[in-house]
Amino acid sequence: MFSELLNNLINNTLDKGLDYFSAELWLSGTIVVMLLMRLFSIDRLVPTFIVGLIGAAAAGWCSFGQFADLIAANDPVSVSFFGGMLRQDLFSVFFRIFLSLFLILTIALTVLTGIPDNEDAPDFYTLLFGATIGMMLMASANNLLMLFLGVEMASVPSYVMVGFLKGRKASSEASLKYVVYGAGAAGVMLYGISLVAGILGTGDMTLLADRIRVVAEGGTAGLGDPEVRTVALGVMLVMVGLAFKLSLVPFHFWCPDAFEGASAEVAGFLSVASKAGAFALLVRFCVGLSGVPETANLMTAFGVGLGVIAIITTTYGNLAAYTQNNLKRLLAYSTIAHAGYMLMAVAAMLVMLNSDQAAGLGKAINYSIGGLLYYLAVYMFMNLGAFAVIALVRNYTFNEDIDSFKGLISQSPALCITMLVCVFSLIGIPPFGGFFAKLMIFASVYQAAQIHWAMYVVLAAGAVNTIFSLFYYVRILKAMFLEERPANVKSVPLPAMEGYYVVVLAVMVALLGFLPQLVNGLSSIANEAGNAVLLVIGG
Amino acid sequence: MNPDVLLSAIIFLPALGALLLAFMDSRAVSQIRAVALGFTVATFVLTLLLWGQFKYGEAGMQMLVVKEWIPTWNVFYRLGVDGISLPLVILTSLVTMLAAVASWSINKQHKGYFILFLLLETGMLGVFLSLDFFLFFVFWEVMLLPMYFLIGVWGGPRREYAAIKFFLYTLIGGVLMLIAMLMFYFNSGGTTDSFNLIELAKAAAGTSETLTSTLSPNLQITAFVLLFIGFAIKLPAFPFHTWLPDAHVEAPTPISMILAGVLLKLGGYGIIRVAFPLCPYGAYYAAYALVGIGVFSIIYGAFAALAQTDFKRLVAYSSVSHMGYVLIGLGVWKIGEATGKTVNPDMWLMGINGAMFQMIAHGVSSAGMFFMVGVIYDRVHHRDLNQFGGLMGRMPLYSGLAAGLFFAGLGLPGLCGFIGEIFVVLSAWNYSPTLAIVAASGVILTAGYILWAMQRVYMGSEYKGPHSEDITPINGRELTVASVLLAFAIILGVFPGILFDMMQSSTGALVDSMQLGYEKAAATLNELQAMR
Amino acid sequence: MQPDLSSYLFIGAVLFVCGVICMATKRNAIGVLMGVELVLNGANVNFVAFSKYTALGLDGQVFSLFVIVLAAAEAAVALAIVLNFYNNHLTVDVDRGNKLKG
Amino acid sequence: MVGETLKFWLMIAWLLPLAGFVVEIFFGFYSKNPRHSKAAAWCAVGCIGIGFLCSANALRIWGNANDWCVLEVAEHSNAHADPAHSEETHDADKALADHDHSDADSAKGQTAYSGVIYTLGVFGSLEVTLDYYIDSLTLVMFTMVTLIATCIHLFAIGYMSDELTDEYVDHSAHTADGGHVHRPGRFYRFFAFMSLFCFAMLGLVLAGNIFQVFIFWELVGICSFLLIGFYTERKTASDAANKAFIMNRVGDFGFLIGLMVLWTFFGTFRFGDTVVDDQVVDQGLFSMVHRDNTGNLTREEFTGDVLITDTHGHVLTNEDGSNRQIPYYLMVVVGLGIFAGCVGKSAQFPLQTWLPDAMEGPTPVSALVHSATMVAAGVYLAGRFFPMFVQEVLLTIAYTGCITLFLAATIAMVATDIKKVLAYSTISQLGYMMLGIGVFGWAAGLFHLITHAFFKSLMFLCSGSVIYGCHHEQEMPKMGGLLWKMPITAFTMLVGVCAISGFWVPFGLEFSGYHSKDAIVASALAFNYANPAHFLLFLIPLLTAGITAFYMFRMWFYTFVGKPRDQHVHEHAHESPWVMTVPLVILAVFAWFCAYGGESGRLYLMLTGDEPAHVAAGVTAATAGGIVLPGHDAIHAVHGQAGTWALIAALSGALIAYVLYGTSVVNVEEMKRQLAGVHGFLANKWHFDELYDALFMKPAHKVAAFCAWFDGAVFDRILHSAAKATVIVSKWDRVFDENVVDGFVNLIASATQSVGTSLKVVQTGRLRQYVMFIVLGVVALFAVMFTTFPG
Repeated sequence: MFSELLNNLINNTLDKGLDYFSAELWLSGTIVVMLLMRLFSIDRLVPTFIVGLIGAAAAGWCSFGQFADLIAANDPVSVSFFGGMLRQDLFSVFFRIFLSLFLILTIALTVLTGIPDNEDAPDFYTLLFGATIGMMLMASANNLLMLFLGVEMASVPSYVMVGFLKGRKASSEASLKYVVYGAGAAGVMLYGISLVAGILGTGDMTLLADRIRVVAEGGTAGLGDPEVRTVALGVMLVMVGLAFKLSLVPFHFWCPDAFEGASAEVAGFLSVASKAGAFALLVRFCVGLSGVPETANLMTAFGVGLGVIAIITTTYGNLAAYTQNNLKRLLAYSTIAHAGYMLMAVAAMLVMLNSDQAAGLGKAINYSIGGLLYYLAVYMFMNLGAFAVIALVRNYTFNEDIDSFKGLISQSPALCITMLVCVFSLIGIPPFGGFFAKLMIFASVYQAAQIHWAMYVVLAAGAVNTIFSLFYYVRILKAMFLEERPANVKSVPLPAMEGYYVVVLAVMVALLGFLPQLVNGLSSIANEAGNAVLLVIGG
Repeated sequence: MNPDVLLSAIIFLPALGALLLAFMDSRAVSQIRAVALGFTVATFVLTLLLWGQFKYGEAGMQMLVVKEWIPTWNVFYRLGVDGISLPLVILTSLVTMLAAVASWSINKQHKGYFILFLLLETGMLGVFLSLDFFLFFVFWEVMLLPMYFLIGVWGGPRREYAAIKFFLYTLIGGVLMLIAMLMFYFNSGGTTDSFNLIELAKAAAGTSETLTSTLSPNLQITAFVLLFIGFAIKLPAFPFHTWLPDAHVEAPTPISMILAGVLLKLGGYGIIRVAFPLCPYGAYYAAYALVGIGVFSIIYGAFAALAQTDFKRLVAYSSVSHMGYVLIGLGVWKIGEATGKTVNPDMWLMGINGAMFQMIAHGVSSAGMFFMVGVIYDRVHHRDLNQFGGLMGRMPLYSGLAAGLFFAGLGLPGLCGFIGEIFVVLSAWNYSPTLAIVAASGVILTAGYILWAMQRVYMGSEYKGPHSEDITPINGRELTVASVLLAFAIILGVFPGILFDMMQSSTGALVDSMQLGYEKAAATLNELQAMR
Repeated sequence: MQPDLSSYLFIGAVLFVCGVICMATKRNAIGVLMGVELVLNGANVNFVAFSKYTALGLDGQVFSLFVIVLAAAEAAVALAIVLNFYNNHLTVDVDRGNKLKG
Repeated sequence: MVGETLKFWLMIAWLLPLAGFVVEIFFGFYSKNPRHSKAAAWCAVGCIGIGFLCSANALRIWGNANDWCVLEVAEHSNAHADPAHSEETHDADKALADHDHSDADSAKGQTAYSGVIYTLGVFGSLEVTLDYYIDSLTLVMFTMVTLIATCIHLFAIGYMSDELTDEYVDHSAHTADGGHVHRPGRFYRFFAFMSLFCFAMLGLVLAGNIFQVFIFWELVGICSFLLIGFYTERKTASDAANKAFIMNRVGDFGFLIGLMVLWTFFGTFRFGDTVVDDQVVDQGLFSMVHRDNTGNLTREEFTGDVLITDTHGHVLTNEDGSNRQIPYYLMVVVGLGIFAGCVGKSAQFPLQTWLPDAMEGPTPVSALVHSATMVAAGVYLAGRFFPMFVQEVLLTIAYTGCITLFLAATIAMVATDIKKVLAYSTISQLGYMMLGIGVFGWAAGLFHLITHAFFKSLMFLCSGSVIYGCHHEQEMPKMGGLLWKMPITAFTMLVGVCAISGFWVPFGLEFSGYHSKDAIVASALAFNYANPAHFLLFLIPLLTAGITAFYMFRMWFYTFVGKPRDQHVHEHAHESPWVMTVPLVILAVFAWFCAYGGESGRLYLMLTGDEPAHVAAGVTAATAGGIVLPGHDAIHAVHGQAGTWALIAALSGALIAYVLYGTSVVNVEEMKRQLAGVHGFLANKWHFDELYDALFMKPAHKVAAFCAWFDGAVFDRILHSAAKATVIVSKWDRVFDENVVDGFVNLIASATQSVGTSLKVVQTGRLRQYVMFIVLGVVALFAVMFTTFPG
């Protein structure tokens, strides 16, 4: 039996598994290299970030190769490898590319802002890469075990990175809160996993829905049945764990504190990357639970529930952000709000996926996931841009309060224009990417509303929140453009490189709004990926 | 000139200018002004070319430009011009050009100002020329950005409040419009969902080959209300108007000119180009509300204007009052209960034409009035009506021109204000005698507040306010702007045919398609009745 | 009498609840971490029990092995962080960390 | 063909003043020394003078084209006007009324020409155009307006000459420091405005449709605004200007309603049919309502709605085949609406108060705008639109006119400002015209319009000359004894006074007023016989004829005879220069002789030539107890009688004035000396005086005073309170705006903020509470799940 397992492992590992896993392998290799450099203090000679960039680029290149293959073979495939632990399809590849690209951008930012210093660089990048690998695992997880491993692997390094500013009270406090909260959430999630896997007798996410049907013994799965009830509880506990990663209300408390305590670079990284991974995981999990008539009611209910959570989250985030003065904290709340927007897409997907006319809605469902992915892609640029501006300004003013941004336009227009573009995109005003992303989400919610009225409420909430968000975003613009630069604030002379960096981000945000090839290509790829993740339902 | 080049050129030439300005030395003020002015003039010339190529008597869209933009979402870069948009395009380029001349009075951060100024023009022209709902919306929101900063940075003391208020109102409108947009998109009922305004309009009327609108009459009403609020905010109609006085009062003079001259027209244009053709039944359903709101806005705005002591605020409220006529003209659509046909379609046609004319006329006259307020404000730096007087003696030429423009606003025959108002009012009795009478009573109030204001500012024995020594005669630049506007006011007032010939075929087509659309919706309703 | 699945699950549940309560009530950071351990082990008990009584089979035990390993790793990191906290605050009382709020 | 020619000449006459305006305003502003050159004035005079020649020529052409057939026909009917032959004429008239227009035209030749000048807008079948409508009335008005305008322009050159300076000192306008306002003169501007007014006024007369009338209606309004407010530095002037324009707008509001109804139901604004080689191409309003042989509108028998017909009297139908018709009450609304406009423009009761204030303008303006032409436009329109008026409307017109003429006349009796007297008399005379039209004396009303234009403008110019001579002194009590100081002025004015009083002179040399006022009174009397209930419509005008004569002569005596009451004024008084006296003489001639021949004279016949078809026959009551409108013969029948009454009234009025103001003082001195010792005779005298005083003077003064108070107090108060109310309302309006509507928006913002702050509280930053929230969250979700999820 063991040997059989071994053979099985070796077979599909050797012929394709390693290939699929190459990106993660590259990152792991880089980690090893960096540790060795530290060991033999080569990092005195060669700056660590160069190695990091090379590794990240290599990972990106590999995943791009996989991407090219998948596109070339123009019938979408979805295969599991490593004994069904991971799944290889356009969806996971999309996230690999996304994450490696984001990794590169983050490294570049850290290089520009000089955090960490050369001493800590190897450790920092090691943690960064580790977290990234964890997120990639989350994106391609096919088994509840990998789900847990992925989450943990992404979280544990993040705990440390948040506390990386040694000797800072706030930093250490933030990391403590983060770790305790995270550990607690992980525990809860694990308990949920144990219930689900135990009752259904499998860890394979693609089988969950089917097993629920079996458990329900023919009848539609309702909570009357104790086992189904337990499964539902388990599923919910798992979602609590994910909700923690996504910082959905009421599991968001760590987010503002952690972001405020952490350095802006780390905050930017966490706000985008870990969310991306968590969303990937959520989608896979939900898809796994869907697609069987017996579970339809239950899952629709879950979808509506997610919608409600989304409403609460968005509203909470937008309202709470209004009174913040620390920009990192403000953006933390905005992150919460945006998680809410993106969750709307997932809710819409769940509702449509489990409606009786799901077959006819195939395209719409793809688009809902596609919208989510597009949103993430744009969000990567605009949020990183915002955090980058904060980090750069902080480097000169040693201050992250909104006051230190007053009248900045008079000193460094590049930063202000970038912030302007990012903020308008975050609000969702054309012609910037944020608008298009938001439009796609609203569109899918609207279509879901054709099936369940509650989604109309979600749509309305989204619209209203767009207006709420205006207030605090405009506070930033007002400070930067309309107010005078106070005398006591230090000036911000902007070196060229940093200027180019942020402007590139801004340009990307803008282009994602109206450059036909880009918008069109990305959205269609996103839709393809959305299609791919749904393949498991058929098979 | 090749049409698709021409239209795109008209839209993006100002943006090009903005780009050019971005690379200029911000200290070279005079060059910056010159370049900006040059680009606005060039744009104006292009719009005149457009007029030259425009074929009269063609109801449909002309010089269509169709380029794929986002195939995944079936979004197209779709431009075109017809009798409804052409006059507004010309008005836009004209007013912007004059506003650029008026922008000499801007005294800080010229570079940024003119960049935003040109971007704004691009946005406005884009809205008027785009035929794809998505594109329309994009341009619509694009105007928001520059306007926010133009008011917020170069405005008066309470500029930040005014700017955020403008931003907020417009964004609310935009969001509502967005939802409506999605409703149309997913109910376009073609092989692929579509944002194509023309096809959607045809679908609503049931004459489209590609689309069969699946929007139920009730949903039509919802969509119309969403759109209408969105546009009424821009128009502005009571009770969505309060951003206007603040924005006007705080904005610098040229921006006030553009606000009153062009931005308000976007609301009317949106209603006539989007809201009406896309949901005819909703339009008919809400017609009485439209006319009612219009009438109320007229009276309300006039009263409010009477109470003002701030010269600019007074003019701002006069805009509220004048744009009320637009709503009336558009709304006077009466369907015979028995026949299900439009009663006196020609009357409604007249109303629509009147409304369109009123938009153009108001664009000219109110821009002129704001400019005149700005001229005196630049000299004495206050706008308190009770502290003027005697300007007729101090600045005779200025006062003369101002009198002309204010009479145009007052609706004096022979000047542009008259035709629009009178035609709208004449067409109103057919719809509702009561509302028509109330609307007509507006003529008294209008005369009241305008004459009273003129008496307090221009007449009287002497100037009562501060900075009396700074009152210098109007200079050449100001004279040019004012006299051009006055000239247009007179030409439009004496030969309104110029505009009506442009519009009538398009508006006529609109009336017919609306009738068809109503019949289609009515038929669906009957089926529903039958099923119950 | 013969213990059956439900009794194991009961134990697991008890451990879980204890752990959660411990996390939520302890002021001492170490205590909180122990609460975490309790929760994880509650889950472990479930896994093992399920592996014996249901179709989950061997997977359950594999699950629990991984969990133990991860728990160790997490504990290490957590303790390091607590140490860091101690360096800055000279206490491990989690309530003292209340600078970040609002 | 003839139509084209007439159009050509009249268009020239119409457009020249406009050209003049442009030239004057621009060259006036940009020329080297606008302050000193009279070029603008001569330009204006030239334009309007040529205009006069053109219109006179047009008149000649029109006459020749119809080889004065109108007059022949009219002569004929006039010859048979005596009761003996009345039946057949009556039949003839009936027949005329029965025939549709084209026949009528062929019978008496086409005398009315109309057509399109250019199109404003076309909406499907609806079409808004600028038209021309030329008939005898148009031509007469054109000639009259241009002639009088020419004279007044000429006069103004002299009158306004003190504006020819760089430093004009305005003694009536004061600065804050109490000094007088010094300003450059505005000679050219005055003439520019005058030219503009002429353009607008002529346009109004030429107008071929009611909408066009409205356009120029507003334009003359704005010109009058500019001219009244010519001395902008004077608060009183700008107030008066605003008052004039806004009160006119009140009338125009009614006008507008009338227009809306017309437009909605008839779909056209044209007056007459446009005939191209005997084919009706565009049907006008007048032929859209058909009158049966009783002179009443043909109506749908059940609903009583008025049927809308084509030129030949056949009922028009809608698309669905139903008859086109307009509810009768809406015909009344139309009439009253249009008439409301006339009330405003012609300063009729209750909108008359603006006209006296309008005297703030320079005297030539009062002469041209506020006596001869613009204020008469209301009457002109009432006459022009006559075919559309139904009985109820006519009755309203009659009574409005009646009230107005009495009211104004009584006030005029006590006014002391020479221009105010004339202003009130103008209102009163306009009342006469309205009355005339209201009692179906269509021609009579318009007849009086023409004659009045001449003698009233004459008198205004005379008063202007007096004021000029007395250095802008307007108070009559300060004048007196100016007769030989300024003889030309005095005697020309006497002509005017006699004319307005309507004196009879043998050998056909009657003053023009005699004919026109008789015509009105005759119509009133005939109307009175036809409808005994409305006897006041005859008595009051008759009485007022006397009052008119009284106050007019009072003014003349006051001004020109008797002892000079103010030596200073008297010494400096002097006759005016020739530019001012020549016009006086010209106008005096016309004021005397323009109505030469009376009812058989050219002028009257010209007017009657194109009178509405149903006027001649009169209208019998549509319903039992309805209004009966007398026809020509009925009026002729009572003409002599009415004339006698009117003359008696006028003479007695003049006599009283003479006794009291002309000679009374002298008389008393005389008597006192003679009858020093003769008590009884003196006592008798004394008793007589007392009696006389008690019987006539006191009541008259009382009534006058009462009316003055009523007019001043009530109407002005109503207006002022209305204005106040408006301001108050608008204040509230503003409050509402800033609190409620704004408040809502600000509420959102503040709400966001407050919620945000309260949310801060949740984020306490205490770790254990965070972890607690995980637990609570799980439990809460679990609870929610079990309560809501499907079972």
